[in-house]
Amino acid sequence: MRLESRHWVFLGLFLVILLSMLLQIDLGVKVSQDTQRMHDYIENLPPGSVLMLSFDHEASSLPEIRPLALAVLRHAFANGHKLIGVALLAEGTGIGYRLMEQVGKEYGKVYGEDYAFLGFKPQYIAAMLSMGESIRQTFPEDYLGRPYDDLPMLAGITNYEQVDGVISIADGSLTTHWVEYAGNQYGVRVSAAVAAAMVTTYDPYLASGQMHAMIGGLRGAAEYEQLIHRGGSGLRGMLAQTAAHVYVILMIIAGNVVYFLNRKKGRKR
Amino acid sequence: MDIGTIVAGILTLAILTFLYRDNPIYKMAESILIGVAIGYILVITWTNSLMALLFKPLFGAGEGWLLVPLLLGLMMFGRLFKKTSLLSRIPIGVLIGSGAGVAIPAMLEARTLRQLSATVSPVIADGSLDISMLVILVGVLSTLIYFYFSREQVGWWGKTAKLGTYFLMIFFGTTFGYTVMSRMSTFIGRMEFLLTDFLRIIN
Amino acid sequence: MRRRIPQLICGLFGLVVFLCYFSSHPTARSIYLTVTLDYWQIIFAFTLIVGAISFVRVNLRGIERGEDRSYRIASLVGVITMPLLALIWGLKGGSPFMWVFENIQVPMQSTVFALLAFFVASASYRGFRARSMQAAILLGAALLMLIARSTIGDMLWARIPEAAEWVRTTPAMSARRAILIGIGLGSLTTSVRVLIGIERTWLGGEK
Amino acid sequence: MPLLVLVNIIATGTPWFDTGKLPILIAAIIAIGIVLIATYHRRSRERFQLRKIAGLEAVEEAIGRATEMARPLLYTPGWGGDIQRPTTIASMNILSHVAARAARYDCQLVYPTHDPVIMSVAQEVVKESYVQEGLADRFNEDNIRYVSSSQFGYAAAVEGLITRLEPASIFLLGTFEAESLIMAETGNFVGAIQIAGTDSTIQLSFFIVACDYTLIGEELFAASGYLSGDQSILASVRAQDMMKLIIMVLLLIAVIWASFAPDSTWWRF
Repeated sequence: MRLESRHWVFLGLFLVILLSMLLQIDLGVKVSQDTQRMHDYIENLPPGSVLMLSFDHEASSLPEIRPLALAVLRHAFANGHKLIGVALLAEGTGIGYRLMEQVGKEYGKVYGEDYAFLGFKPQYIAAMLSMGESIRQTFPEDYLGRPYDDLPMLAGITNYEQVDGVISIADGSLTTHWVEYAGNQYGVRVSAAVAAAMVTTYDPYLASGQMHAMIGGLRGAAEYEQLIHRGGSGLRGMLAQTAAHVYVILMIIAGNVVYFLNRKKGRKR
Repeated sequence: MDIGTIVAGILTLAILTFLYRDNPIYKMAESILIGVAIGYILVITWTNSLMALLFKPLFGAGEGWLLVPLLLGLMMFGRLFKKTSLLSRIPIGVLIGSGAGVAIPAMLEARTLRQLSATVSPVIADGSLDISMLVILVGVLSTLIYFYFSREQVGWWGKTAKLGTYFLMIFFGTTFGYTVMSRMSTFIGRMEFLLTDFLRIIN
Repeated sequence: MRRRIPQLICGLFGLVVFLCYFSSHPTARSIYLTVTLDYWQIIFAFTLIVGAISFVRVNLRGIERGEDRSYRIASLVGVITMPLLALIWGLKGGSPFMWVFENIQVPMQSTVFALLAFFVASASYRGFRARSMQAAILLGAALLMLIARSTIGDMLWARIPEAAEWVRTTPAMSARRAILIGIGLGSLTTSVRVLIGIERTWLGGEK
Repeated sequence: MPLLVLVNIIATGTPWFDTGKLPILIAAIIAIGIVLIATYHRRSRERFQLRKIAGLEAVEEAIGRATEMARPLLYTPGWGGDIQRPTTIASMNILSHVAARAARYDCQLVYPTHDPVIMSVAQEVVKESYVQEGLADRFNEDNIRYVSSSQFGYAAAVEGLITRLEPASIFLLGTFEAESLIMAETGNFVGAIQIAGTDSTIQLSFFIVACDYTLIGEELFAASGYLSGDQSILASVRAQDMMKLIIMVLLLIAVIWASFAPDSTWWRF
């Protein structure tokens, strides 16, 4: 077994993350204004409000998306809201269903009465607009193949008018379309839970008020978990996150130390 | 533990072995991934594009105009045989042409004009110098000069272009540093799966 | 002829889409969207089938030659199994097709993505050496950002995050603007060449 | 036409020309005019002599290295683009040049891609380069392969190809997303010379850190002209420069204007 320098770098990172995860220390985080706003929004909705969660992400960003989605789902279920799940990217479909089912079980919620998952619809812009006219026509049956009308919680929900808010859970630009089509044209309140890399993209929408609230990245998830007093992978990941960060800084410094030492040696020769 | 978690756990470990070096376990996982991913996209494209956009409206609702994209699509099959392979140039021409038609105004609007107008801001406001605005102006101009190809980079022009490269480096360093966080979280997420769901070391 | 016809069609579609961009009239919008959404997707779908066939062909030839037989068979099984599963049991939640996607494809994809954490570390070790002024600036900017984004930034000096934010939104952003303007211009002239028919590389040869 | 319905929801009773887009139309006409002048007006061609770009000699060096070492070249256009994207066209132009050299020196050129359409076009382009060199029999279509559309399926495939083929040189030219660093670092591990170029600003930072030469944004477009010596491409490089001059002058005027008349808004879009 021949190890090169890169193997040592890899091994170091692996150990740093492994150890900091095994320690299971919750580093407290300072809650940002954005996260507080999202929390207050869901907290202040009257129980029984209808929220639509749209899983607009691909499977590979799951590590970042999952803690965000779980935190929001837990908060919404704990406050007794009714949830409609949809997916506008194919890969979000199975994931969305599984997450809702998992958290639904935690809170003793019943499928069809407290929450429903309608599944995937291609052509997201068309889907967003057509839900503004009729959700039933857009999704005649749910993800499991049951007719729309067989799900008691959906009775009386025709379009966005009966929905108190949409939360787009996204790793890309789909949230823009929610804002521009569902939000601007049908007046539904759009919020978002997005990957950290997208936060700066959506800041202008938040500032202009076109988007109601937003949380972003693992850090956002950790803050949210702190607010709802329910630790999750967001908070658990913060120590590992910080440790990995410090590790990368050390690697950059180590690289330079090695470089300048070698240069010195080279000169002496 | 359900069988899905076991399969997912084993495959996760198989991919991670690449970090040591290429090996038969990784190679097998990679081959399965590529195969399954092609199978998946075939099914999804069949249902979401061909059935939903083409066959259902064409044969179900009789929307005759769809014969045009159907024909264009079928021409792509020409590639499968030597004699007909030239036919595929027509649908490719449609893609490239319409792509260019979209790109001209879109690039002007989003990439050029909007970036330009976002840069315009008073450098001297209320009699005092706005240093940030001045930095932005100098940064944009010097970097544009770096990208100017029709003049040798010598003299003051060369020095300005060099200043542009400094701005570029600040941007690259910043972006790298800014992105590290999200890259780390993807691995932390996988570790979380391994440690809680698969190995059940932490809960 | 063999180049003329595709080129004409290319220019025609380009011109129509270009002109439709400047109109909000329903007909123009629908032409624009039909071409850029429906046509693009449908042509892609057919080409995907061609791509899959060529993938199968290449692997079958490899198997015949006896190269990497077991790996190639594994790939082919994947390509064939997914459509079969979908055909027999459908795509609904809990179907075997979704099971394979969720328990085989998704975990592997996310793990490949997760490899990036390690590659970021090895690139940091190797790629940030202060060999020149430019490299030193690159290094400094990256370090500043890393320190500011982790909790140690606050601990060292409360104004570090502020400084990092200024660097990110001021000098760094100005360079990004210039890059975007440049890319915009490059894309623009390339597209104009396509439209007026002097960009022909994509056509390949006469034969 | 389902889209017609959709579109009717968005806009009804609107005129044919959208006056809000007038500035873009004017800009587009000016831009097209400049490209035409640069292409067909001989004197402007003489006035604009092009300077050298650093990374370009590296292209020849990379091909030479592969020939000397009798190892393959690997070229891949990234996961982010499709054939409709101008960057992909620029990448095809460089591919055409690299393929011609590879043919001449009898160097194996492997081209994995995530997009079947790009595969088809690349096959045509590479084949034509071999034919031009009079070496059509050396062309092997199987070297230009489609390796799944999934982002990380593609990344895994390229990663595998790099470690097994151990190419002497790697070209990463096109539109890249998160997979950029996976490929660039794997290339490093096998000791390949790497030339990268992309229009994705975030990935540029990873290429700068990990690759030997990086063509930054617009340089990628210019490179295709430099390498092929194609007069029409070189003309558009000159056109880009003319537009850049106009932009710089406009920017200066606008900033001075804004400083003295902060209330005017003629530069806003």
